[in-house]
Amino acid sequence: MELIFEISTAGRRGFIPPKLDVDSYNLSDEFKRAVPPKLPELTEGDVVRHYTNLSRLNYAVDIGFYPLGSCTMKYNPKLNESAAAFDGFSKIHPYQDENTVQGALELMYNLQEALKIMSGMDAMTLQPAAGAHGEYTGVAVIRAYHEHKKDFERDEMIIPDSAHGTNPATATMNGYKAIEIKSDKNGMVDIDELKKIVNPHTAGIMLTNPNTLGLFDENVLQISKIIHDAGGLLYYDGANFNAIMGKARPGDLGFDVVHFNLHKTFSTPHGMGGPGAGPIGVKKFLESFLPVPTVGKKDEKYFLDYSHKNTIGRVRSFYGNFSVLVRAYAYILTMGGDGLKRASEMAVLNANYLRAKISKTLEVPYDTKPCMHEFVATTEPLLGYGVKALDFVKRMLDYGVHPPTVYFPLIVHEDLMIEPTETESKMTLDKFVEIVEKIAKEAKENPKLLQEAPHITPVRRLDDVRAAKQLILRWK
Amino acid sequence: MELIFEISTAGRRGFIPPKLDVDSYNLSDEFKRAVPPKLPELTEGDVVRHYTNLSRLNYAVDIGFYPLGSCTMKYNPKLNESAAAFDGFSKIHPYQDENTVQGALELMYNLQEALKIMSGMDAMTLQPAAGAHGEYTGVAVIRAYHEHKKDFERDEMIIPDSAHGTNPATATMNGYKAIEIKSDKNGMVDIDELKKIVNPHTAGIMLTNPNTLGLFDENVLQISKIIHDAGGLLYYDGANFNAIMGKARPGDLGFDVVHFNLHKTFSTPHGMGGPGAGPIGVKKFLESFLPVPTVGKKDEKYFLDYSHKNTIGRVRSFYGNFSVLVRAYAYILTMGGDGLKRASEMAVLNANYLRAKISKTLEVPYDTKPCMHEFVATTEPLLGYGVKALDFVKRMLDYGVHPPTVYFPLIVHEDLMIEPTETESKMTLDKFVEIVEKIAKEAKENPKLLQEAPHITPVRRLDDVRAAKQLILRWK
Amino acid sequence: MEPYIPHTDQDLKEMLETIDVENVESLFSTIPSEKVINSIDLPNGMDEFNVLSKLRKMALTNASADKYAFFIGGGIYNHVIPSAVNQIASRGDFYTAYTPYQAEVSQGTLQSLFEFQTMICEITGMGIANASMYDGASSLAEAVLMASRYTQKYRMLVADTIHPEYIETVKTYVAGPKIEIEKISHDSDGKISLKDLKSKIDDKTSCVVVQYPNFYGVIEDLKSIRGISKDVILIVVSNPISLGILEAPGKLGADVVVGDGQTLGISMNFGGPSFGFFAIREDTKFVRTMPGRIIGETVDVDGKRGFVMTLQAREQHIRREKATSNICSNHALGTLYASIYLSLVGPKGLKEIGELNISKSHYLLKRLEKTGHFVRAFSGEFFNEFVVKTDLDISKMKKVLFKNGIIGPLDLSKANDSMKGHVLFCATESNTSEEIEKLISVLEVM
Amino acid sequence: MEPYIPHTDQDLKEMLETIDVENVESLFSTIPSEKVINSIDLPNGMDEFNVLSKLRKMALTNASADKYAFFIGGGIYNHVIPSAVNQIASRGDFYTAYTPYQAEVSQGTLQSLFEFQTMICEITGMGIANASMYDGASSLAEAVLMASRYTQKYRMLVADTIHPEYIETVKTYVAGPKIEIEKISHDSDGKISLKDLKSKIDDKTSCVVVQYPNFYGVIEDLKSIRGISKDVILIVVSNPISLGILEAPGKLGADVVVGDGQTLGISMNFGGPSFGFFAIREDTKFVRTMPGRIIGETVDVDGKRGFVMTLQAREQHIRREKATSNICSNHALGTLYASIYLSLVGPKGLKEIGELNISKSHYLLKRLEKTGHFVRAFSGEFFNEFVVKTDLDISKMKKVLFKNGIIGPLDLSKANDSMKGHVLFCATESNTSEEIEKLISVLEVM
Ligand SMILES: Cc1ncc(COP(=O)(O)O)c(C=O)c1O
Ligand SMILES: Cc1ncc(COP(=O)(O)O)c(C=O)c1O
Repeated sequence: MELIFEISTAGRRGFIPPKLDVDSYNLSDEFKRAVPPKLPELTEGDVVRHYTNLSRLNYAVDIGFYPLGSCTMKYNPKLNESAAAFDGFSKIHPYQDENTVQGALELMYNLQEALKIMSGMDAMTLQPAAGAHGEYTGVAVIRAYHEHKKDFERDEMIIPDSAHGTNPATATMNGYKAIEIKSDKNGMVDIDELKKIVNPHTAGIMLTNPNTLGLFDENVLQISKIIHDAGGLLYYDGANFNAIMGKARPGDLGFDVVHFNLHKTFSTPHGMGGPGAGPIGVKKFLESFLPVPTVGKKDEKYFLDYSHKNTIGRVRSFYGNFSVLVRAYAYILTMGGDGLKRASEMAVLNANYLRAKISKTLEVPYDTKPCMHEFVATTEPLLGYGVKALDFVKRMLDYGVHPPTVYFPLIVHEDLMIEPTETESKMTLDKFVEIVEKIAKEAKENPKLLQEAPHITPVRRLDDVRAAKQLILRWK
Repeated sequence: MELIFEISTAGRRGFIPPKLDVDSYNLSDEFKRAVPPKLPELTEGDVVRHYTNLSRLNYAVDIGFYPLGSCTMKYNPKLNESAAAFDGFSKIHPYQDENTVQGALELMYNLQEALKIMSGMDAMTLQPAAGAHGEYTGVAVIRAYHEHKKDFERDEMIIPDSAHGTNPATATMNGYKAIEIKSDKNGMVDIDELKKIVNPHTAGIMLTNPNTLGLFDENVLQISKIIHDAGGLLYYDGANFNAIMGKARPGDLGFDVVHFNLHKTFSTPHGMGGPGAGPIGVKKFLESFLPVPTVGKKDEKYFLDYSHKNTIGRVRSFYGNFSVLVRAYAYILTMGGDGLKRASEMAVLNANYLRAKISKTLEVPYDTKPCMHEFVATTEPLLGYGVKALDFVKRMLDYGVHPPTVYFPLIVHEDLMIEPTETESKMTLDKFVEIVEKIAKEAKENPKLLQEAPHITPVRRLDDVRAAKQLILRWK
Repeated sequence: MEPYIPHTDQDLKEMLETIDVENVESLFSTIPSEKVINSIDLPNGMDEFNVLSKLRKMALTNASADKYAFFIGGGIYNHVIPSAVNQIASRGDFYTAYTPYQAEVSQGTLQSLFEFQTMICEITGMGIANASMYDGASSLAEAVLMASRYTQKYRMLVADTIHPEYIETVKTYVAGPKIEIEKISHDSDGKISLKDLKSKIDDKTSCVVVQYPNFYGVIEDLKSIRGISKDVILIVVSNPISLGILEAPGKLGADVVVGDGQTLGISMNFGGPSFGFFAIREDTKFVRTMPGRIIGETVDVDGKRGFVMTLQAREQHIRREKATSNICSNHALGTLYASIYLSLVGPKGLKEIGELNISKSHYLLKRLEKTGHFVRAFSGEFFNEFVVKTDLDISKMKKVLFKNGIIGPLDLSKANDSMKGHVLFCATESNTSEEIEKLISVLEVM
Repeated sequence: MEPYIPHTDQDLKEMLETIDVENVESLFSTIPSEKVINSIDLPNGMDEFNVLSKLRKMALTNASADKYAFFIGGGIYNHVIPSAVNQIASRGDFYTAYTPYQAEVSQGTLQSLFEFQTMICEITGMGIANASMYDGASSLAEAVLMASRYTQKYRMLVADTIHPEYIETVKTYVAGPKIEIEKISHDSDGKISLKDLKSKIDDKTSCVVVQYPNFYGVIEDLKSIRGISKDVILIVVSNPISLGILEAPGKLGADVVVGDGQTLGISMNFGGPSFGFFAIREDTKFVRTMPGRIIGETVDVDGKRGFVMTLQAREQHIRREKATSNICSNHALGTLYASIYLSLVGPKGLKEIGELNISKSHYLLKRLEKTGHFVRAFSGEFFNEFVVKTDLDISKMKKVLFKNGIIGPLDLSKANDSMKGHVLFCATESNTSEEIEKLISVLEVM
């Protein structure tokens, strides 16, 4: 498709601002922009067409199955969109007086409470804008806690080798050394290793549980004990919370800090890559370290609470991604306690069902126990045919489904990380299995079909290497 | 794509109605439905995916150029959609008391006034739901008028051979004989013929001006005189009103009744084939025949006026397609008198420009004078290569534009009826010309390419004959 | 204006050069010069912000269902609409498309219409449905014309329990072809008088028209009506949302079922647009006299399933003065709302919604009767609306209710002398018990 | 719940059989049994109608800009948003997609982000922009980290005219890497003190951070600042909507320009989400230290142009603990709003909107001064907001204004002792002259 700049014609307009109805002010030349920005010049119709056509090049949850592991691409209910669009939610300013936004504060308060209940944590902030931002905030809280105790030598954060890249990156941003801990042959944190690794420098551990293999780490209580005994804290990466709602609470499992990915577990749309929201919950002893403000309630009035005395400060402006919070809250109301539990159950059922079916075609490591909401399969045996995991999933595009996550977690070679989510039906899963079977057959009979895939997408396989070498990062 | 029934699974649900919060009433068995309707059973996500995917199979104004002659596929501004969605417009009931819907009535009143001004008519009803419905209403008014005068022998309605099919069909529905009048070699009503045809049975003439060849009938005043002298009335098919806003008014040209196609001239979306709105305007002496109610104003209060004493009655329930009216009114406010005039000017400019360019490739009959908002070209010379107009336009689909109207008006063989509208840019027109040139070349070099077109659409050429023979009108 | 018109000065110049004229005005030279005008006597164009401000102000003066409780029906109803309906139907790919003249790039429209036809057949119990008419009233009028066309008889019987505006519409439409129209009276149960019907049917009668549930909310006895009207076409006007719990008219002998689709997911919109549906029994001769677009299944050159407009030989663009109707643009977008709505609610939802309506309306009646001010007017079973006679001053009552945030009921006294002191109440699944209690508490102190 | 979960009893049965387990519970056997819970202590699920009713009630208790006049800014602004922005951005094809990991089926996302990067470069006058950060404050924090990463220096200077919440955010972020932070004071014109700046810059300084226009609305003198801060990275926080009339920071020497994109077509949303933009001068070494996703142009195997995420070796999923940031999901949807907005308004519109803002705010100041209650606090030129000192009781004034349908101004007295009696007023193109007159008339009688 043409770039929007390429269809621009000087002099065209797509929007007319209101007429000036007061005296005109003449800005002196010293401040004035010399050359106008080269923005496109188009009619409203041109713009609508351009973006409508662009949108039709996209795959999305509203288009089909999207089993992107670790990302929980569940269906995003439309009622949430209706609610977020209410004028009373969308057209309010963060600095208007509290008494003029009681409904907004009530919603945030209720959401905090609901997340506390689900996670078993004692205090909650809704400020972080995404999962990684939640991680950042949570680890900053841990750091602040240690420093508050004058415990300055703790400079190591333990992170499993199966962890998401945001975990080590978060540790670094917070000034920690990221200490990698190996997984054992069952895909769990290697307890013996862990015992060796902990030391007085240990600030804590960042754990994803179920982990990125989709396995619940059965040693979690033991891990908790080891870390706590060493004076460290436990951080819970809640990206996989969709697996355990109504089944277990990180707070009960020994975690001190937890983040949620509202855009994953609580069905808020992923928006081509955000906005998300990454609230964090902490145990009572960490409450005073939370960023400000949180939302409090007193005498049936809601207020912004700036009282956390050891606060890490802020991690962004204002109070969080409010309209994402509205969607998540609408979802919680709609699902209810019973529905959220059922969501986790069906998410796990779907993953186990799909794993059972796919294991007839692809190798599935770590399959001695039930998986949780996702699982990892590998196409490694197909390397013999010259077929890589990447080829395998590119071929899926020709069949109209979105591929799973590939090459993550790093500890499984040529892996596909498959998360069906609870909103997909058996019918959809069965069709997906058929596609996997077909492609596996093609891999052996006609590997070229995969190596050259995709064939029928709007563009075919794109040259990543060229993109990184001949940097073209903007239109000129 | 699968039919929605084919992806249904018994037991699934896409919407949960509110719970019953009053006593349950038990309907006796004699009334109860025995077998539930076989509606699809799906989740909300299934339904959203199904329709989202269906929508992506459609061409639309929001996708690209749509020069469908006679249909005025201009851009449909998004602000109109915002306005129509206001709760105060969309969530009101036609039977609530007038004082609770003053804003709605005011809007309708203002729209009536604006349309009167533009057309030069004296009274207006917004009731008709589409152009053909307006025709029906207008001709019913004419009939009622003659009958009111005890003039019962007038049973003929004169209609040019270039007229849209709705004109003769309308005449019939009103109990008239449709009398066809030939066009002369300039594409105008043949005045000599007309003089011969008129007689004491003449109830009137239905005229489209500019006509369906895109030509303004220069003899309109003469026609008016002939018909009026014979005791008949003049009906103006306003489907082509987009050509003459701010340039001429049907009322000044001698017309007694006129309908508008708000969905054409006033930019309301065509909705895959409606809803439209087909208001009609009449001269003073016909006002009392209008359907009831119209909207009146008295002492700054708006009211539904049921006082037309010779009313033809109603042509539908309630007051018209209100939310279409909202959009048309929003458009009129946005464009203003100056903008509407400019719209007509640019619509006519676009048509003449396109005609000039295309005439280098295709034959353009009737090209001695400027055309108005549209024009007719013909691919007749390509018959020699085995290429029909249908083949020609099917090939356009491969190039991503919507074809013009074909095989209408009936008086030009193998015709393409091309209406660019004013919202299309020179750039778009130039690209269209290139496509026409390319296809014309292909027609000669490789006629099969056209005969077998389209090639890259979601489905290829469909078998109309089979559809009509092996009637499958529903899924089973 | 500008944001919709792309022409720059440069464009203008080049285009005029290409056409070889001096200026745009000269393109209008074919208009008789004495009749040429130079401007439109309307204010100049406004910017979006001010247009929307002005319209928002107008909208805010209307009392709408997001702020008021509605107990009013009579053809348009305040039902709950799932958010997904509006959100999908507002895709430009749908609403900025037109009639699917080019089937290959209109399969979205065509398949959805084909599915719609199926859904209408399913809920009405009929064999064939078209792709929509304008509204319920005009559908009925076209059905009546069709009956005469098919039977070549020009006398029709219409129940006086039919929506008065529908009758008025029919009257207009039968004037041209000169079809005689006769009314059938009703009994004290609010159903049509079978005796009257029997006495009026003769061999010149083309059709009998009844409404189910009728204008007074009462459920007509279609089986008995069918039994009496053996050799005529039985046309039934129906409210589709009632058919989740009421027996399908098709099962009770209807030849034609028409009605308004507003109840299937379409906002009240001050009465329009919605759409009319039009279904007939399975009959390949009958279908050829049917008005409107009909979508059929076929295959493409590769054998792939696809959909097209079919039986076009009935239509105005081909048959012209011999067409089965003059209808061209129908109300396709409304059918999309209905299709999405019906797909979401499914058979179980439609049934539950029916049960909610009937329970709420009966509960409302019970509570109204208890106030002592209202007496049920008709003994027949009803769906979600009913007529009561009241000793209260109706317009005063409505004013007080309005002050208390309530819209309704519908005052029947104006329409008809025999209906003095009568009102039509309606309750749907959107009326909460709190709303009902509020209504009653206001009425109790009157 | 049910409308989102498709499992029927039959499905369940078949699926459990396939997995070969008795029941769903047994799939959770790996959770330590003593920690297994059986329910969530939240109410059961509700139907859509009741959820929306409940939420609508909450929304209606908020005073929103469809009913109130807003004269408040300070980082979030009430601008006019063309209808087309929301209507296109609310296409599910966009908002239900995720990060474009599979480029071949994400060209919509990727091309729009590439175009967005271009637009940000154009309005800021910079060479390279990324595909967004969370918001203005966190963008700034990341810019500061980047400056230290690039220069390997750990001391930064920050103007005290920067939005206080941005400073607080930066403070949080520099705690981990232990970057020293020092404030630069401002002069009576509301601009930073060049003297103070000069005195504090040293060879340990990684960067200088200023805001343009700054928190008090005043337009900083970037050229002079640049002149003084020769060997450090100059980071400018900017409000993009002002750059239609103000000189682009890139032209005045900025090395990094960041800011919040809310003003480009995004609703106020109680402060979020919007997005942060992040642009740097054209520098292929610098870009490798940049945080966030970056989209690049390339070709497919057929040579057709396409777009991909590039320079991923900087990012957490590849580089892990050595990544330039931990950011993963960014705020791509916000960039779509901005791209559509900027495409609609174009260069001319952006300029006009800038002129409207500056004219309205200056007119407002003039009218406020005339009331006798307000004195301008800073003499520096400003854009659409400004600080005034008032003799009125600020909270009383705000209450009275609220009663009259007006929200604002922002009370600065709480934040800072030196700001006692000061408020920040804002006027944009959405404030009509009637609103201004209304505001003034209320203040005049105080
Ligand atoms: C396990 C895990 N942790 C953290 C994140 C980061 O979340 P976000 O993308 O919202 O920043 C992700 C996201 O993909 C994840 O899968
Ligand atoms: C000339 C003309 N007249 C009448 C009509 C009928 O209008 P509608 O489709 O709105 O009924 C049309 C529509 O195509 C037309 O082009």
